[in-house]
Amino acid sequence: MRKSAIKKLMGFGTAMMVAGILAGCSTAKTESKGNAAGNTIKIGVNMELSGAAAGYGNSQKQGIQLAVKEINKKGGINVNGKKKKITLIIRDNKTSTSTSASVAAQLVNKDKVNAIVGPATTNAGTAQIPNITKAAVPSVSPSATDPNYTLQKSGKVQPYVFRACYQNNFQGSTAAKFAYTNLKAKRVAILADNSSDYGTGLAKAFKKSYKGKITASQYFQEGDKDFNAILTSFKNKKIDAIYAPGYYSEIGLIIKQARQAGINVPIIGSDGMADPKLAQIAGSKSATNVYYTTPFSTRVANQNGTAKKFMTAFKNEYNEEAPTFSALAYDSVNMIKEAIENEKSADSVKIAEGLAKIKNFDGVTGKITIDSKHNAHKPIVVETLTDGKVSAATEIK
Amino acid sequence: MQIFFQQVINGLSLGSIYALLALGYTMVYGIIKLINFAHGDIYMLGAFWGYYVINVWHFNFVLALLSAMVVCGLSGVIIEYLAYRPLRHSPRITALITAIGVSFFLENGMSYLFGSNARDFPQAVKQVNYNIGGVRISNIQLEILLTSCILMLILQLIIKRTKMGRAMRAVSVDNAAAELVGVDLNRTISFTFALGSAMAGAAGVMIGLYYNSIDPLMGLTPGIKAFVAAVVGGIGSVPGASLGGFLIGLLETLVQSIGLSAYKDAVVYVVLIVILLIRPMGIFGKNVKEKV
Amino acid sequence: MTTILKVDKLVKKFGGLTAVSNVSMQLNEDELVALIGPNGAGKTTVFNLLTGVISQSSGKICFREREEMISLNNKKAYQIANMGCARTFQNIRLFKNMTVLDNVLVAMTNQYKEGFFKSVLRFPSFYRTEDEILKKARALLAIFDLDKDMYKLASNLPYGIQRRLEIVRGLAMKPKILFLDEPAAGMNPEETADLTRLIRKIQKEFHITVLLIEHDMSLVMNLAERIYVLDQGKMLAEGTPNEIQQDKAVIKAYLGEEG
Amino acid sequence: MIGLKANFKYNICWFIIMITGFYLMNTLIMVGLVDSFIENMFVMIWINIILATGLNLIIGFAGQFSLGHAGFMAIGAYTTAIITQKAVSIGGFYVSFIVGMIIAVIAALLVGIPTLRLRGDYLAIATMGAAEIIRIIINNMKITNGPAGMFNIPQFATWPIVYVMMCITTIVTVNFINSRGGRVIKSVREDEIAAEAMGINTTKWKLAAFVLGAATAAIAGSLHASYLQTIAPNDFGIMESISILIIVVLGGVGSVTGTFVAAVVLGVLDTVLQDFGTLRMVIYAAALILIMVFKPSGLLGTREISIRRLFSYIKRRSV
Repeated sequence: MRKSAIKKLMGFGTAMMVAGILAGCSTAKTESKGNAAGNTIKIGVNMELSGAAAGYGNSQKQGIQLAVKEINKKGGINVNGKKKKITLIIRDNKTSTSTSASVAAQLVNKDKVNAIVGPATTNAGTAQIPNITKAAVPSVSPSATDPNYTLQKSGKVQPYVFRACYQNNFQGSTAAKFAYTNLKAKRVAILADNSSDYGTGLAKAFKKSYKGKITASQYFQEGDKDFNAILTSFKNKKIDAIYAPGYYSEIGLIIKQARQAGINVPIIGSDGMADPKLAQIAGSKSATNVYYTTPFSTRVANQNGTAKKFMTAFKNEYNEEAPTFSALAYDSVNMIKEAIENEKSADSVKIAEGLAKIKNFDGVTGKITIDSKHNAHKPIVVETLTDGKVSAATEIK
Repeated sequence: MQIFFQQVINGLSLGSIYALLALGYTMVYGIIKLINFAHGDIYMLGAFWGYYVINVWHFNFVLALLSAMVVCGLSGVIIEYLAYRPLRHSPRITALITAIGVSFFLENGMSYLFGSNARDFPQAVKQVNYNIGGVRISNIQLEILLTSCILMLILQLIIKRTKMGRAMRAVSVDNAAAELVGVDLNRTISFTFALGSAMAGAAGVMIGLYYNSIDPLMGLTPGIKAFVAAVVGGIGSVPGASLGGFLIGLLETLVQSIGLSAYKDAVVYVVLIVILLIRPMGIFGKNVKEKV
Repeated sequence: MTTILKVDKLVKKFGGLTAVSNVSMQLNEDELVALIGPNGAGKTTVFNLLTGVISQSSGKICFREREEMISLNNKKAYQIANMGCARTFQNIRLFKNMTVLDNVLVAMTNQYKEGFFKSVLRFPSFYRTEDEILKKARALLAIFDLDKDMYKLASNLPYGIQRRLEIVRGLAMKPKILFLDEPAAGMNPEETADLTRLIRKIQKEFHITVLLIEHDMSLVMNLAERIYVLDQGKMLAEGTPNEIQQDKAVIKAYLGEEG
Repeated sequence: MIGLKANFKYNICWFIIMITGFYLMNTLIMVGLVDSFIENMFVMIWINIILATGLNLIIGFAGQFSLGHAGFMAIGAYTTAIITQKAVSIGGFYVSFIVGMIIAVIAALLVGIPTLRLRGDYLAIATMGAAEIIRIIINNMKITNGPAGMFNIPQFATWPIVYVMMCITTIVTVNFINSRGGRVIKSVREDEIAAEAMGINTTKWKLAAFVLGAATAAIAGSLHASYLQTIAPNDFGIMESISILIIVVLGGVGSVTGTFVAAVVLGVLDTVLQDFGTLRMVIYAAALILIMVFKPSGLLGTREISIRRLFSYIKRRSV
């Protein structure tokens, strides 16, 4: 009796394995592809509303909500002659990959959304890809910047993954060009955010295409507040400029502490800095001789009708200047709208097709064209800060 | 050489902040053997209080500092009363989880109420830089260094010279025996929390002023660092916490200045482990052998 | 009579304090020896030195193993235990949240082997070893009338039984020497009488050497074949119970200078 | 009658429960009651169970307070990600499993040999530091793709594989606890000095528990990477170690079934709270505090849900 029980025990594992294989065969789904649209168009938001990236996620949420409010005010999106309103379903992914995958699964399966906006970070973004691809629901990330984000392992494009922002290589090399040509900086020190792909990716791209000498590359972590040690170590390196890719909360402090330490060389950054809070944190006096690459310029905005309207609407709604993250998120929603109107259908598969075909779309962040790799192409400008205010915007070709 | 002294100044001013936070950890741990995970978040509360009163009620710096200490002290007492006191006789790991819960609650509650964006702290004191032989030091750095030293001194005096301090020391050695000889356990523990949290509140306002940026998650990283500092110094020991704080501050500065900033935290943890291996109870910790 | 444990000029200093100075002892096979002395004389320190819980400042401890005297200097507590030294503790150190049976099985750990994969995958031989060792443990418990409480948690036993279990746990190690640290502490006269019978039984049936620290003089005088007297870390006297009872130095140490 | 033979009846009951669970899940998926969202929730719960059971072995049974579980999980996850991207096959996946475990065991030995001498909170902080060191190294390596993490990892860990692995690791852990080794590590937890006096090399046994826990964490990491197809260094920070610790303590330190209950409760709670937007973490934190204040020794304490007790309960009721 005992032996047989043991045999059962030993055989248990194999039995389970066999069962697993059987299950794999029998669970094939026979659903039709994608989520068809109902009376309203459902847009899901998979966003970093808590956790490390919550600050950026919440800015994006504001942009999304503003866009949807405006669209619904006008009666909704015109789907083949019929106006349909947007229902927004906002879910928090805690800045965590596993939660992002779960949120995406809920959005596409339970909420049956037609398209997703988000997430803000590359990590959370890649985590949702398997689930949305299975369900054939497209997503537009306002700010996932890793060059490979939209690509499969084979290098083919992910059919349902789009972004509204630049990828790192483009922005990094533009900054390198600007530093070398426009600022005539021959020696540059790099100080990059090491806690996400954003800072390191940009630093890598910058290093690759910069023609001058890189005298030092140092890293900081998200949430760091003291950069005096690194900046002091830059002091005797005879640098002409500092390239500091990262987000405004840390770069603001870097600018402030650099100026206090008597480092007055140009500081060049990326669109994560393009936020009015940068100058507030750095102090307007320190925020001089500061440059950053950005698609969205508050200065250029005055000439661009779409951007100007957005700026005013945002200020009316939230009582503050619009940050770049909100603008990108606002554009993401409108890109989905454009895709629906062009395809005359709000079915998720059709939206994906429409998104891939977007050309010269007039967004807040410039004229957007989606290329074959689902990257957003749009003009890039370098904004100059003087005394905390944008004093010039140079377009880089 | 100038650079070297500059880095020492940088390290000391960073270290004084860790030291100030580590004091709170060490006091609470000394008395009820609880790693008060929410300590870093009380520091965040202090910073937000300072932000509020300076912006809205136009308090000056000293008043903001003192009021933040009072408010944080009070919140420390309330947290202890609600979340830790019911668990005083439970396994210590339970109280640790509650402390983590309190930390989550404060972080996310503040994010919910005030948004999770970083915001600039009002400059209640104008920054002036002094240049001494090529080494730059600002009045705010001096102020932080001075204030932390004064607070540490006061703390040491309270613990060594007052009746309440004696009660605290008694409780930390043996709370049952202390109660037998007439020490009011609840009052002593509340007082310890008030004192430790007040330190954190002071640190919050000073850091807000120094770095000019506060956000609901600002307590997380320095909280863990300060805890490491307290352990390095010998958790439970006040001079140990101060020493540990300065040590970690100087160490981080050293690592960054030689270009290893990507491994800054890793080096701190390596040093932590090495120190613990040499002195398992930290630098100033008493090695209490179990009696057989 | 063969010597099984030999202690030579043992010294232990804690900082500036000399807790044990120049203590020499000798234990023979199958002997029941007591170590007595006033409070703070350093008895438990001697025990801790002998069992390797702490290490000596100087001096030598030798233990007889396979007809050879082996030095215990620099040996860890568990190694000394494995050579055949079992002990109990003054303030009972049972594995409180484990059953009586498990307490004994832990002591028998080195008497059987279960490979990791054998136990994790429950090979048939696992059950054979488990059955065997369980049988042994039960038999031992039965001798001391503990088998009925086998599945109780140790912490749920009455005080006297806990003392008994701690002794049985020591015996389960199949030791050559059993060190008993104040086994009668906290017991009433009746329990002490039980204990006296128990210790005698152990020594008779298991053929082991017993070294015993005790304050209860009636127990010591009843049981011990030989007595060592320790005072202020020094060996004061050695002899049979009769000799000790009449030793002037001992009486002085116990009753104070005026006595 | 010695207890072991009687245990067979109950063991077989547990197996039946496991197999029933499997077929229940399978059926629910086939009839469409469990979609990929619910499936995702279950799989994450199962992975958490593997992690928490391993940690419970270290904390609850060996009594060593480790806060570095996420570090070993990271090792498993990255090994699987790197190997399966090079060798895209189920074989490669299983190889990566073994390799991950071996690396995690080596890392656990390197961490454990020096630090397991420390006690209590000092050990916790040292292991936390060690896990952070592992994470920072991964964050700065080329092969791990730095902070961007790795994505497009081929999915081999489907739900049946995760389920089976959860069952296997649980069986292994429980069998270990109920054998010579388990008794020894429990004695070390109860009283280290007494255990030494019983001839037990406590350092060795503490290390054994630590290494076994680390190996299961590596398995969970492999499954995590392969199921989610995305990993980043930030997934394996201090907060991850803490969330595993929360499961262990909430379920009851030293109770394997408690770990199961807590993992399910927290997993479901976390998923339900997705509907609460920004408030989710506030509610989660409040729930955590309340549960701990009202159930200080965890949901089950050190007790286990036991079929034996259930049987005797039914017997008593029917008599």
